[in-house]
Amino acid sequence: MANEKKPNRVGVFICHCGTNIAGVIPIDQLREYAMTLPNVVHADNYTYMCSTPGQEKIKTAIKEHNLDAVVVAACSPRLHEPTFRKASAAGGLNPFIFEMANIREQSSWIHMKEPERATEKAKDIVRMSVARASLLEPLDTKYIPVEKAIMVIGAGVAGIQAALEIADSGITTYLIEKDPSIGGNMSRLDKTFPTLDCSQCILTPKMVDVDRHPNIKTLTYTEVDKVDGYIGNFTVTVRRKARGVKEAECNGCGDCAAVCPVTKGNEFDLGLGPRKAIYVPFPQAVPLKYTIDFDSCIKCDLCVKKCGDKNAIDLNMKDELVEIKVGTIIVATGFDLYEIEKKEEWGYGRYDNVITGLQFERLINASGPTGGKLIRPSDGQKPHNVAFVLCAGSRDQDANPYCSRVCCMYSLKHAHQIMEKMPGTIPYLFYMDIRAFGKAYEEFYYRIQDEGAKFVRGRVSYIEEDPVTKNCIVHAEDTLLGTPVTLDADMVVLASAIVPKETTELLRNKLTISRSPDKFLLEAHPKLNPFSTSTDAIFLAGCCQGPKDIPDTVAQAAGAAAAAQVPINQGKVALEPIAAKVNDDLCSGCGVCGSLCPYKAITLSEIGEGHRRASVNDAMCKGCGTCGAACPAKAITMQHFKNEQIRAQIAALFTPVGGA
Amino acid sequence: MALESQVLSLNKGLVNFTHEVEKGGGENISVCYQCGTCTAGCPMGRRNALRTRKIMRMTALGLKDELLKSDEIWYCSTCYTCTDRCPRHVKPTDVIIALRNMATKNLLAPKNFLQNATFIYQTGHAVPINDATKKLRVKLGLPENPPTTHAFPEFMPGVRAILDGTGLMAIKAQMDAKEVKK
Amino acid sequence: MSEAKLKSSLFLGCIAPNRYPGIEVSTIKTAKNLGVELVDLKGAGCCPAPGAFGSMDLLTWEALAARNICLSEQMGLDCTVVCNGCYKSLYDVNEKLKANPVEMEKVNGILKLADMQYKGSIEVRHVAEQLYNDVGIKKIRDSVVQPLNGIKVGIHYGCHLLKPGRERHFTNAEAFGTEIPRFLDEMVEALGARSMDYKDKMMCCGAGGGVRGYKKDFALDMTNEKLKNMQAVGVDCIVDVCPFCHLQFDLGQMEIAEKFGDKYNIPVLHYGQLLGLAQGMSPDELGLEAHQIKVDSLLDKIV
Amino acid sequence: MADEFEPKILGILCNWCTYAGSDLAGTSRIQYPPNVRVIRVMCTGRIDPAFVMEAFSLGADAVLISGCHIGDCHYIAGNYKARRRIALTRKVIEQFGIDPRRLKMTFVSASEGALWAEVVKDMVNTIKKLGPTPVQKKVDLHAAGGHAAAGADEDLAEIAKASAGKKLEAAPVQKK
Repeated sequence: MANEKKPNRVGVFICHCGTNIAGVIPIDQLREYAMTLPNVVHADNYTYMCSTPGQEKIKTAIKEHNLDAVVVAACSPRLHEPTFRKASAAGGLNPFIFEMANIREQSSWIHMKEPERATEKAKDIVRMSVARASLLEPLDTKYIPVEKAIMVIGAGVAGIQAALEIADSGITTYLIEKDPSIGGNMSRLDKTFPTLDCSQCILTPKMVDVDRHPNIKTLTYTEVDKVDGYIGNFTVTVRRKARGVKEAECNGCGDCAAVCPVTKGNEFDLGLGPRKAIYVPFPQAVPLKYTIDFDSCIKCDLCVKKCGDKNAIDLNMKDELVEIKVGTIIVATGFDLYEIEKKEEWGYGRYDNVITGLQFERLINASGPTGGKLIRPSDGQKPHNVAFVLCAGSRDQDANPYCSRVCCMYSLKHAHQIMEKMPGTIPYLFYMDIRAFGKAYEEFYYRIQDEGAKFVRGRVSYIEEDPVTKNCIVHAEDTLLGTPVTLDADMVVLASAIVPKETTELLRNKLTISRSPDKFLLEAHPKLNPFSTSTDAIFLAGCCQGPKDIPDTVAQAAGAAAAAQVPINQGKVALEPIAAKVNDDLCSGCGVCGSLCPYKAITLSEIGEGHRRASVNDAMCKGCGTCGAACPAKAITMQHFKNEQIRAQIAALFTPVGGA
Repeated sequence: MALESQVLSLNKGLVNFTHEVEKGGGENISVCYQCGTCTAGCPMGRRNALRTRKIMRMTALGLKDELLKSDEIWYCSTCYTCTDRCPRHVKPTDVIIALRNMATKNLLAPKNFLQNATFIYQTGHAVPINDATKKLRVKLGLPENPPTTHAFPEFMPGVRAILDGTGLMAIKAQMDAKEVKK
Repeated sequence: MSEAKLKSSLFLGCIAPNRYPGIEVSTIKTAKNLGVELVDLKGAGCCPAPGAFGSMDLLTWEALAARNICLSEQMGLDCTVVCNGCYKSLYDVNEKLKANPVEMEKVNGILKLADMQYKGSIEVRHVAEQLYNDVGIKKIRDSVVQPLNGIKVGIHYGCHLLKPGRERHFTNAEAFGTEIPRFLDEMVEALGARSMDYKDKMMCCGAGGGVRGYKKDFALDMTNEKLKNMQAVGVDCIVDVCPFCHLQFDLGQMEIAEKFGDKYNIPVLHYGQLLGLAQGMSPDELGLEAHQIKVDSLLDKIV
Repeated sequence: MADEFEPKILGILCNWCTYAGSDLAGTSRIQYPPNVRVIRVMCTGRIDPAFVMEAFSLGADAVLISGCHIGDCHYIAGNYKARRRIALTRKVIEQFGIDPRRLKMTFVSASEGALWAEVVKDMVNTIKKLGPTPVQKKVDLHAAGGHAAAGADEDLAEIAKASAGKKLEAAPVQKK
């Protein structure tokens, strides 16, 4: 291991990145500087180092100049390190004797107005990289087998789509859903914009397909408890919540619910309709199995008696933990609506006739609590005009600064549904901008205007309730007229913002994936990798990553499904060879390292009476280095991030050699 | 004679003016997206020409002359409803106050505002005591003069030094002179 | 008499001592009954009025407000105000200078002319907020000897105590919201009165910002709208926590009758005066008979 | 022209959060002072206080460590450990006459490019006020730092005492 020859023939390749780097930093000057650095025997530059001719330059130079290490000064290693490692390998070097000097994100792009200081900094960065490259060691990539199964967390339309794509290609899929039925928010919707096809009609067949698919194991009323492992080898512990009903025995007849004496607001109908303590959330539920809400069940036994010989009900059922091994995971946990009651000026929760867009969906939905009749919650009467408040909690520094992307379109759709079902009832849309950006969306906007909906360009400042009529007096400015206006509305629909599901944060911590400032889960790259995360083998689909309409959700789900299958189909995954290594001669067996390791990858073994040694399991170690930094005897080496490699960078920064 | 052009030339806008107003306490004007929440919630604008959103718009465009000379900026009762509800955290009330400060420096403030300064300069109070209240105070068991600058006039030189020190009384004097000329 | 445990200086402002001394005397007496000792702040002046004065020159506004705060700093006491306008001046300037050393330096440069220095060592409190947060509803309720018999009260919160909300940092913040606050409702109901909900309850009285001085019609038209809304739900009196709103409602009713011909005759009480009645003080003792709108009808309902 | 003091600051950033965030600052073209040179490690947990001591001994005006927000560590809890180590290392450098404000740990996520720029601006301003490092020549500081790190995870109180000038009892160090 030690005493191998250190690289002393380093080649430096400087990328112009078009004008991204060359426009700020004089490339020739940088190249000449690189040539003065210790161990550098060759320096070259090219417009786009990542292009084929650029990579070719590296390959050729390795041979021509007998290089034993390569430094590319270009963009971030997070972008192109894999590209150039391959190029080095193609030239015959070990791909790990390669170092990237990030002079774009870390210099030219952030100091565009100070080219001289940007150049100085670029020289420092190159010098530090060369110093490090001169101490890099060849490493072997290890491969580990992959568990041939995928878990999809969340069974809304995103999860359903992803599960079907994966299962169809023959891979075992575990579909985990915390609610009693799959279907998610989409199953609550009535029509979908802009085509107006019925949401249930297009979703239900997919739900049934999931139920029948031989490769899909659907676990409803189930939550993720714990996640262990890493790419290819995750062990997920799920909690099968006590349903009170044995799924195998229940035939969904509903006799139990008929005799249940407890009535509650049905969460699925957002409290607008009732359910029993033993219930299915909606008639098309999949699986069509009843669930007992133990928080409200009074254990009167009536349902048990009614169920009789079928013996499907168990009032003493307990939660059950199940371990599932999978190779990759897709997160598709969806969205909640922003708690719009926090915007007190609009009176949601205080005024009977102020509802949210999702509640509107339930009221206008033929399978909803009113059978599709839009009525005022205060008196059951038909509204003669309805105000829609767009951007309710979106584009708002006090609530959510982002645009929720679907509210304009679904509010247009709501307006259409009102005019279609209830001739004479007028929808008024209070908007700031109508964002109709999708295919056939702007045309839909045209159609709704043409149908007679009224549009007022102004945000609603406040709503008052008439204490007698329970009408809502909406106050806004018609900014196009420049006049304050009021509307005496029978009903108000708040297009409440989309926020990540409340439970996402807990799950995120279990999966160690990141979130963006808007609290949605963070994708690996906003443009080129919108369905991966920074953690290998964990993927994102749907609104957990950001507000989306149904087509975008389905597209992302299919993308995530394809990406999640890649390691499964390869059958093995490469491990970055950056694991910790213990030097047996130095290890005193104190055990500090073992107590720090988050992956339990370090074990202590007895090597004679009173003497212990630490050893590292390569497959379990992820190379974080927490142990290495703590080892009092410096017995732990972090491969590719060795002490001397890092200290060489520090020394090169503060005590420059070369650069004459 | 040719008719007067009805076109507003945006070149008239003074970019620096917008920054000045922002520095004067009216932060974030440039992020205003003109939603009208301010105008719609304004209790004063329901009965007169005060249009808060329009003032924000004119400030963002730098229309200094029109703003400082407008009567409307003096209609605001500073209830802060607009500031409180603004989804962009613009502070329309503070923008209006900044505009009023600038108008004052340009000797465009209504007279009654400066009158307050005179009262404070003379007595320490914008609403000084009168004989009826003195009598009432005694009846209520309070001292005839409250324990303010009324009972302790030795504090008045300090009050005057402040009013002189910031230059406000000089503005008042200039305005009085302007008034006499008229 | 309970022993005074809480002690702060009492900043009077202008309208309370110079027009409605009943507010001054009732605040001092009722607070004392609740264990809050309010000490004279000698030599204080106008806060100065945030809208009327801040509109001319913010630096002068800050410097004069800081002068008042300094007086309290010199006594080593937090400062209590009885007026929303005074609260905005003293609280806002206090918070702004504490957070902004550059501005503090600027203001101290001016204060030097008066041989004073602002340090940022005290807090500014509104008496209503202080009673709610420090004394508590229970003690307020316990101090009642003459329950108010369910009289219907139209509460006027006023603006500058609560708004701008993003710059206020109250204990029990949920009771001090800007859209549906409830601390004053709770405090009024603790006395045995009924707080009536009415249209546009949080609307401004109209007097602020120098508008009462510059465009009295506008100011009174707003007051008129509020009075109309309160009358619609049959209030027996209006309760405020700000002498300027108080004046606008009390004197304003006479002016409205004259200008617009609308007559209401709704008595107007500062919370201190309402509390005084509930604590068994006589109307004379609370300066109520000096109000423009006579309170006899209200008193009949209580006794 | 009087040369304004331009501090030279070493930044050690974790790969998953702050390095990614600093890349985002670049992609977003957010302009900030060029005083920080960055070393990328997989996790702030990797950062041996000896690295910090080495940087100071070689004349760094400041060292800026930045990782994931607490609770967001890609390796579950490396940033917790780094936070404790850095807190102790600040005490150690103070013993050597280095103002502890010259060593700072911040938490910047992959999506907080703008925050990273602010962190750098703040740090540069602080160090400009403090002036150049008082360290004149290379001194052997890193041994002390190494000890502190080892103990940090075992017994904070012990180390706090030790860094307050008492004799340090750490795990035995075997010389290479």
